[in-house]
Amino acid sequence: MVKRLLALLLLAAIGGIFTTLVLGYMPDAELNNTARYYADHTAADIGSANLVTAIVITYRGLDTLGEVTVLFLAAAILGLVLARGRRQVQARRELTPVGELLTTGSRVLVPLIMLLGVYVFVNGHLTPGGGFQGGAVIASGVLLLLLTDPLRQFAHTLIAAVESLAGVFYVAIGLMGLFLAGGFLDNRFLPIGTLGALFSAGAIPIIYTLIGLKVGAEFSVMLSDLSDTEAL
Amino acid sequence: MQFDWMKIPYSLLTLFIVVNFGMILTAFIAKIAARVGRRNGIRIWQNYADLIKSYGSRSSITHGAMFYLAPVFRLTGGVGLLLFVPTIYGSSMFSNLSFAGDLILALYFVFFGTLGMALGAAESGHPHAAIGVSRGLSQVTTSELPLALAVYSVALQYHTLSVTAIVAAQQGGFEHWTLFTNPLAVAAAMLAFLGSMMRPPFDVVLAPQEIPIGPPTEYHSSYLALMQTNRAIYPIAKIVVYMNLFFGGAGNWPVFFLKVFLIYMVSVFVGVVFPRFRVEQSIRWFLIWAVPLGILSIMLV
Amino acid sequence: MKEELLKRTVKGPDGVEFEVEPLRDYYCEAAPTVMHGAYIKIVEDLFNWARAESLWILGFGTGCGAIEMRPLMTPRFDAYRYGIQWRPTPRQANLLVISGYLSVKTLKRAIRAYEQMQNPKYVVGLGSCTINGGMYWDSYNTIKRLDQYLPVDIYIAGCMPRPEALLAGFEDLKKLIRTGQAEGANQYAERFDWYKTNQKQVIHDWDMPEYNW
Amino acid sequence: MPNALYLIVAALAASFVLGLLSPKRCGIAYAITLVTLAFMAWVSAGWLWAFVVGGAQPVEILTAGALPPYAINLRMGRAEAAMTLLINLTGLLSALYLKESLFKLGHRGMAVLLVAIMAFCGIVLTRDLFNLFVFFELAAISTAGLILLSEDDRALSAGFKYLIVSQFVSTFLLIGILFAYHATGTLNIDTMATSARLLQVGAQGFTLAFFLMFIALVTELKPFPANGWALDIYESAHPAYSAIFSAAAATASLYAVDKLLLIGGASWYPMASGIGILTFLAANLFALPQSNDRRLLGYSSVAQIGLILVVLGQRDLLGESTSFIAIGLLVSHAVAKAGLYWLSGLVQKRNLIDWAALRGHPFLVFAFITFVAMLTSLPPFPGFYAKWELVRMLAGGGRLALLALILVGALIEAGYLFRWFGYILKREPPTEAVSGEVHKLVPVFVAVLAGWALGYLWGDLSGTGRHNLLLALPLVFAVGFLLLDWLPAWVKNTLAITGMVAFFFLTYTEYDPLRLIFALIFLIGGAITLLASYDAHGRRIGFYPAAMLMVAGMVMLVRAKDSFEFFAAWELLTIGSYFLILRGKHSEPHALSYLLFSLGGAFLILAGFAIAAQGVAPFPISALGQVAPSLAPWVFVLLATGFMTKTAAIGLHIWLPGAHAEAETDVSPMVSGILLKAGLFGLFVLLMTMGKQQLYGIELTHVLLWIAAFTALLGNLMAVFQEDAKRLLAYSSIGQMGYALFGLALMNHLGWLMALMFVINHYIYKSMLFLSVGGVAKRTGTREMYRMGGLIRLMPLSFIAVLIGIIAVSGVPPLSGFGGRWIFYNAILASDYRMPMVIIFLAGPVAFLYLFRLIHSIFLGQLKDELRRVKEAPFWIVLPQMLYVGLLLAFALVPGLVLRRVDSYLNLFFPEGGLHWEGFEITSDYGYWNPVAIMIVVAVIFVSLFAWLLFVNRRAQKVKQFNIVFSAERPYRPETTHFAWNFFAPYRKALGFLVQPYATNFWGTLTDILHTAGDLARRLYDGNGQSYAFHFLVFVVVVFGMGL
Amino acid sequence: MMIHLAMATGFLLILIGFYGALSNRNLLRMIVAFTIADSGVNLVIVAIGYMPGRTAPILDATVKAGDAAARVIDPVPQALVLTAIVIGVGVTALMLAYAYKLYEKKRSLDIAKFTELRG
Repeated sequence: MVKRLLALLLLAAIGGIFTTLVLGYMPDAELNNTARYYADHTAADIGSANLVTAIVITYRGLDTLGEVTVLFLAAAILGLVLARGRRQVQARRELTPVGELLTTGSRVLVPLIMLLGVYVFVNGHLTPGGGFQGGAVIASGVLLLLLTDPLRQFAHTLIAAVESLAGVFYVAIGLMGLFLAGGFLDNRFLPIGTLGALFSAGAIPIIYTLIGLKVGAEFSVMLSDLSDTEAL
Repeated sequence: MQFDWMKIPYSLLTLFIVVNFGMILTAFIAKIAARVGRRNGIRIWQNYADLIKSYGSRSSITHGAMFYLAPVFRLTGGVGLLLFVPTIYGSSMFSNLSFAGDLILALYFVFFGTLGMALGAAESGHPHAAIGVSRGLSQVTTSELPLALAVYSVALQYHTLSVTAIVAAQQGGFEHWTLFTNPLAVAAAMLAFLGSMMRPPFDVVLAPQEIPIGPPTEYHSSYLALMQTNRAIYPIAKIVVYMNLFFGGAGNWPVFFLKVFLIYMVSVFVGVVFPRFRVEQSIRWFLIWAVPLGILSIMLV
Repeated sequence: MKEELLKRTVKGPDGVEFEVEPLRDYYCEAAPTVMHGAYIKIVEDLFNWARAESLWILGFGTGCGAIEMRPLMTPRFDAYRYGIQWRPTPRQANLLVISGYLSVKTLKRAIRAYEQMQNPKYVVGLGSCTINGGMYWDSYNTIKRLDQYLPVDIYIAGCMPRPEALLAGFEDLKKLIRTGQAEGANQYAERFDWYKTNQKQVIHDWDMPEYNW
Repeated sequence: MPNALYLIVAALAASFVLGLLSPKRCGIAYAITLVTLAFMAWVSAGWLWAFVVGGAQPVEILTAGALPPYAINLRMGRAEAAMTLLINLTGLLSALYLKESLFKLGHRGMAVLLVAIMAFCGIVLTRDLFNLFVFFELAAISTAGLILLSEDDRALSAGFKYLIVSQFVSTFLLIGILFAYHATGTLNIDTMATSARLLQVGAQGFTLAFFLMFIALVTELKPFPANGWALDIYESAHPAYSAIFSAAAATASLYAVDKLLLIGGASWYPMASGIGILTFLAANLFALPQSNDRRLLGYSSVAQIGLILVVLGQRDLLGESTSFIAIGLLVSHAVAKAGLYWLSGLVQKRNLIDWAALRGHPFLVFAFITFVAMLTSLPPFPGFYAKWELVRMLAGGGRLALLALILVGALIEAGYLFRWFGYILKREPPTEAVSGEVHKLVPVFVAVLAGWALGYLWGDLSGTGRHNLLLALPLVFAVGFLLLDWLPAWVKNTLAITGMVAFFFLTYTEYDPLRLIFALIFLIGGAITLLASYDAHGRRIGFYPAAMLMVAGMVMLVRAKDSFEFFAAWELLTIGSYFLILRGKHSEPHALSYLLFSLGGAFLILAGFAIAAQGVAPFPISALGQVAPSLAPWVFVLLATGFMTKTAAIGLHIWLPGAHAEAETDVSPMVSGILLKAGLFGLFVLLMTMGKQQLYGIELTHVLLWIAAFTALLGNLMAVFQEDAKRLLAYSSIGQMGYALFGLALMNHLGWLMALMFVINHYIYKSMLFLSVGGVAKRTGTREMYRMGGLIRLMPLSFIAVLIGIIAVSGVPPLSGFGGRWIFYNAILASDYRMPMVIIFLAGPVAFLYLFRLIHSIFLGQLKDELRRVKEAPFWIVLPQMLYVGLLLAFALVPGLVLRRVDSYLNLFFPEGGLHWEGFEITSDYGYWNPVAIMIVVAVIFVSLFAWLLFVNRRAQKVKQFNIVFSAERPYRPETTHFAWNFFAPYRKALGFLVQPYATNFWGTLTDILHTAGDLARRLYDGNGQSYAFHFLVFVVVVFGMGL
Repeated sequence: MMIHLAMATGFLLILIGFYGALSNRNLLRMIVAFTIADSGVNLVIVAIGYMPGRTAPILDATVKAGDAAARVIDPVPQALVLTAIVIGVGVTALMLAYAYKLYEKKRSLDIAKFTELRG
């Protein structure tokens, strides 16, 4: 009880800080310096219609690389931990069937979801969305499969290979930016093309594709690893 | 530096006079003490007989080198103390070997004999000797303190450490004696004097039956003879220092004899009146009664 | 033999073991020798005079006669005026007064005290008991004739002798000393074996070296 | 130069490639990991080389082909290069160390490790706030991952607690970053820093945003109290991971905070300093009662980082020097802590005491002490230069409270670290041996090398006003013995003696008479004492480096021109002597208290010099005389107290008896006869330059007089009641130092001369006495005097040495002690003060008591059964004693040989009241003294009387020990006949109340209080992850409240 | 006003999440609480970038490259929130892994049970 009271008290204080922040907040009327630069120069420099994508992949590409690495790490650690902890349960538990609806639905939906995922990351530089979103969509397909059969085994090696290769290529592309264009992760060693076209914005579509694959693979691995704990 | 070789016979003369004076004086004092007890006491020449007897002892034993040397140390201490201080003021004949050092030398040379004696006694392996030394050393730490303070006070008063210069400053009438110019220092010093004379109430060091006479319990024969000689010289030598510092020194031998006798009598008076102190009692006594006097004298000088 | 005088094996700090034999290691084994006086007679005469005039008695009361010794220090008798005084340690005393009967047990102590005194030294037997056992002539526990055990220079008869008698005895002893006849210490050394045999006949628990230096 | 981006790219690429590998290809994966880390280290090293040697300018690394405020950029500068090198090397070596563990984890584990190292590099390199956040998260996740993969099950809960806190942290960080972005319109750190300056003062939003960022990043530094999680990690993770967290992660986080402070500006410095100092103190306090090694190291890490945060917070004052100091402290911490964690992996059990297993491995012990010395900022390591600079500037800027707190914390830290070192050398080694795989030893070896190399580097970098200690010849000589330690002892001994004598003859023309005397004692005196060391057999590992370190320190002390040299020398001699003292069989607690008192004293000296210098560097020693009057008395108090800890003034003396008594036979004379003089030298220098000072109207030299008098009295009194011979001598040293101090404090010509006389005399006789007593103790196997007795016949030479020694100590003519007393009396007559003399007069005769006891109980009296076959002390121990006897007699006869020159030199300071030297006669204003005459007179009397006694007593019968009169009985056993135990019982009855162990109790209570406080307060960390979250929130709220 | 509301909601979510994390001893509940807080953070981030009356930062027929600066909202928070979300997912996954391991070892999900390291 004392603990909760103390928690409330502390959070009230923190809340005070937050309140000050909220009350002191005034939305900008004009884009600030950085944002204006992006608004003004993206189209010409990067060739990406989606400003956010330009920022994510190029201007702040290093962040994104880190982000991917975070997922990579999470997947790797999860894999390690759960693999190490996984029992070699031969005698599978019989689970209650998940039901007709889910099984059939997933058969229909999974290919569509996968396709949607691919669409999302391929068009990342044009429309809202991108590699992460696409990857997540793909992983949701995997999730659906897992829901249908929690004990389903995926081709771990394949997924891992996809994931790692995507990562290696990502880094390689970044380096190509360094060698062939203005700097690490500079997308312009490939032609920028015309704004709004599918094959435009230099290497951004490629990068987003790689990210999509990678994120999809990583999420899938994580989900499948976590689902293995079911055997516990 | 040119050494005056005549110093040697003159010093030996001083020594001779003092030894005999000491022999007779101690016997005389013993007689006085005996008279207090309504006895006749020893004969005035008794000390000579005792001394000759000790030298005439045919056999002796030794416990080792330090045991053997201790009486030598002891007597060297006494003779040295006597000779490092001018005996008769204004007499180059009896200024002895005082060119070697000043008052400080005399004060520290006191310990020469004490230390040697303590070592010899200890080598005898007799526990009583060690107990006696333990008591003696314990007592001397505080009994010497008032003297040190008094000497410091006197040296401050006369701005010198030279005994001759201190005596010189006291010439011209008894009112110039330190006794009157710095009575506190003298009082402190005389209390220390009581402590150093091995008489009651400060003679627990010797405690004749409890630890049969303490340190010299194993000494006999010619060792004892040397120590007896010292017993004649040493108190006189010590009194000479006191006399020079506090009582105007002595310009000639009769005055010397008189002053030494009188100073000696102080300890006798006290000794026959008071019973014995334990060691820790005497330590406290000196700290409580004698030391403050010394401190006062330093502050007031 | 007392346990502490038995041979024992001890281990040194370096771990080496060795034997300690107390009577050999802790006590001098030499026998007493006859000590001659000064070569020049006049010197020896002077010494004898001084010895006579400086009698230092070991303060050791062995029997009931000791009670007669005390008055000698008082103003009434005042032995000091004869050059007599008491010393607490045998090293410095030259006169051992056996004051009255001497039990066997005390004899051992008396022997030790006597032997620790330095040559020349004198023994005075005080009271009849030291001469023939006195009233204890048939006691199992006292010695009868002191001179069988220690070289006695002079006996003072009586049971007990009064202080005046003691003073007279000391005066006689002085005469002996002055004439050079009081050589008890040398006598003891000369007839050392005889004395020891006598002593050991009565002292059965002999637990000291032959001669106590 | 390779692009610094490769640091990130290589790691990422490698980790992705690792993902491709089949789990069975562990060998290849491991090779890739090592190569990648090596490559990264090479890149950083290359940059560092370019900056330091090539003088290159910092480089901006752009990404995405756009310019900084718009795209993320990285920067590689000198600091970045150094830090990434540190991180990468730690990573590389840890990876090497982790071989088995990584093989077990497989390729993915290695990838996690690579990413962690990469993230730390990224944190250092990036100049973009949000990118910083990303790298932080990467670091957090990989760290948590590594912990998760540790073998210790307890690590799991620790990792989870970490994640809980990092969730809170990242929330605050993100919100802070976003609001800061909103306020400034940029995410670039440098741009934000500029625009933050332009914001109006009342920009509440930005301040709050900054606060959130600040608190979040500071939490990464494990501030008190929001650091419970970190300690759990340190305790439970694999030591190699802990090494990474402690060295690499901390480095990165610190740099991040530094960057953040760039944005926040000076107004945030006090807060950083406050958090830092609180953490430093609290962590050190909590470390005190620890018994688990890794947790203790964890606390120590936290503390060190706190200290560096303080340094960052003092940037406004430190300015340019900030990086020199901060990086100096940082590399010391990182190298040492990594090294210690690696070492902890070699030790099988976790209690501090179990580290005694290291004892059989000299190199590991050396490594340990190297690391500890680095942590405690001892010379010649970088931390030392940094500490010096920090203190100098803090004092110069008047930030004294902070300075005091830092020093207190540092002292506590030294306390527990060196206590640990004592355990290693002195405790019973556990049965489990140290694991000795090469791949685990290599990192430790590299860390040691790096430590020393950094020491050299920092010395080199330290610029004007400071000096590279590793270039000082004496120190090089001492360190050289480390390399020669495989030689047999006698060869090293010869080398050492030759070196010392040679150095003296090479340099003796450079000293003024006063310094010459000290140099003589330190070098030639040391060489004579070292003769006794020929007695040692075997190789005596560790003895010579320590001894020579001490000698080097003392020599450098005498030769020091400015305060830096002086202080460095002071610390060197302190450490050297500490090692020497620690060698004694039972000296562990005493060596520790010695070190603590010495370091405490050293800190006072450091503070004193720093306050005196007021920022000026170099500060010549002689300039102490020109310190502003308002400061001078304080400087005086600090320095004097510092020096008095070395001379063991009363109250500060409790270390000395144990330290000197428990030391080895030939070490005691060195630390007593020689080392104590260093303190006196300091006092000489102090009084020579500063003279009399008044504080609140109190004459400080007068205070010194009182202290000195009581030291002399109580030192002597305590010596009286000792049963242990060496302790007795040790207490006697306290008393003697009291005398010397007294002479100095008299502030007149003769007083100083007397002090010098004591310096010389005390060196000679105390060395001699310690050697004799040591020799006796060696032969008899005990130091308890009452268990000895009657050894005069068996050890006559030792007896003679002691006899001469005690005559000299007691001041009885005709030996040299008397000269000291004579000058003393003349000096006090010339002094204005009178009261303290009373005490010192009392002290004089008390010396007789213990001296007599010493010689009686050992050599005289009754010989014991088991000692009947004892032999004279070994030749090499006796030889120096006999030399000392000769020296003592020579000095007694002709003191003028030495003193005359000093006497005239002292005229510079006190033109009045010198001595006059005519032939052999010495006169003062008050009295006169002729040593030769005294000697002749005494000798003639003595010899004549002796001849006479020989004549009359020629027939004396030699008797044995039981031939004593025993009231007509006989002694029973020698043990019951030897009167020695509690020898001065009546004296104890009378004055024993004066020597109740008040000081010991005081310091004991103080340490107890510290311990108890630490023990109670650390219960704060109750192990519950939620509590840690509470701590964090409380921390946030409190800091916020303070900030308001 | 809307922005403030959104932002306040975000902060409220954070506080709720925090409270949940502080008051629930079950690991899984704590993890859920943290995801709530994460959502709150993301909401706050997005709110910060919002500007009333503007459109999404995507160039198309309506928003020409030339007048984009006047028409679109700040794209930066949008980019950042993406990263934040992904990182949140990573951390959540890791925490789950921890929870799993802890449960495996201790057969308990009570945070108060894992206090063997302390002091």
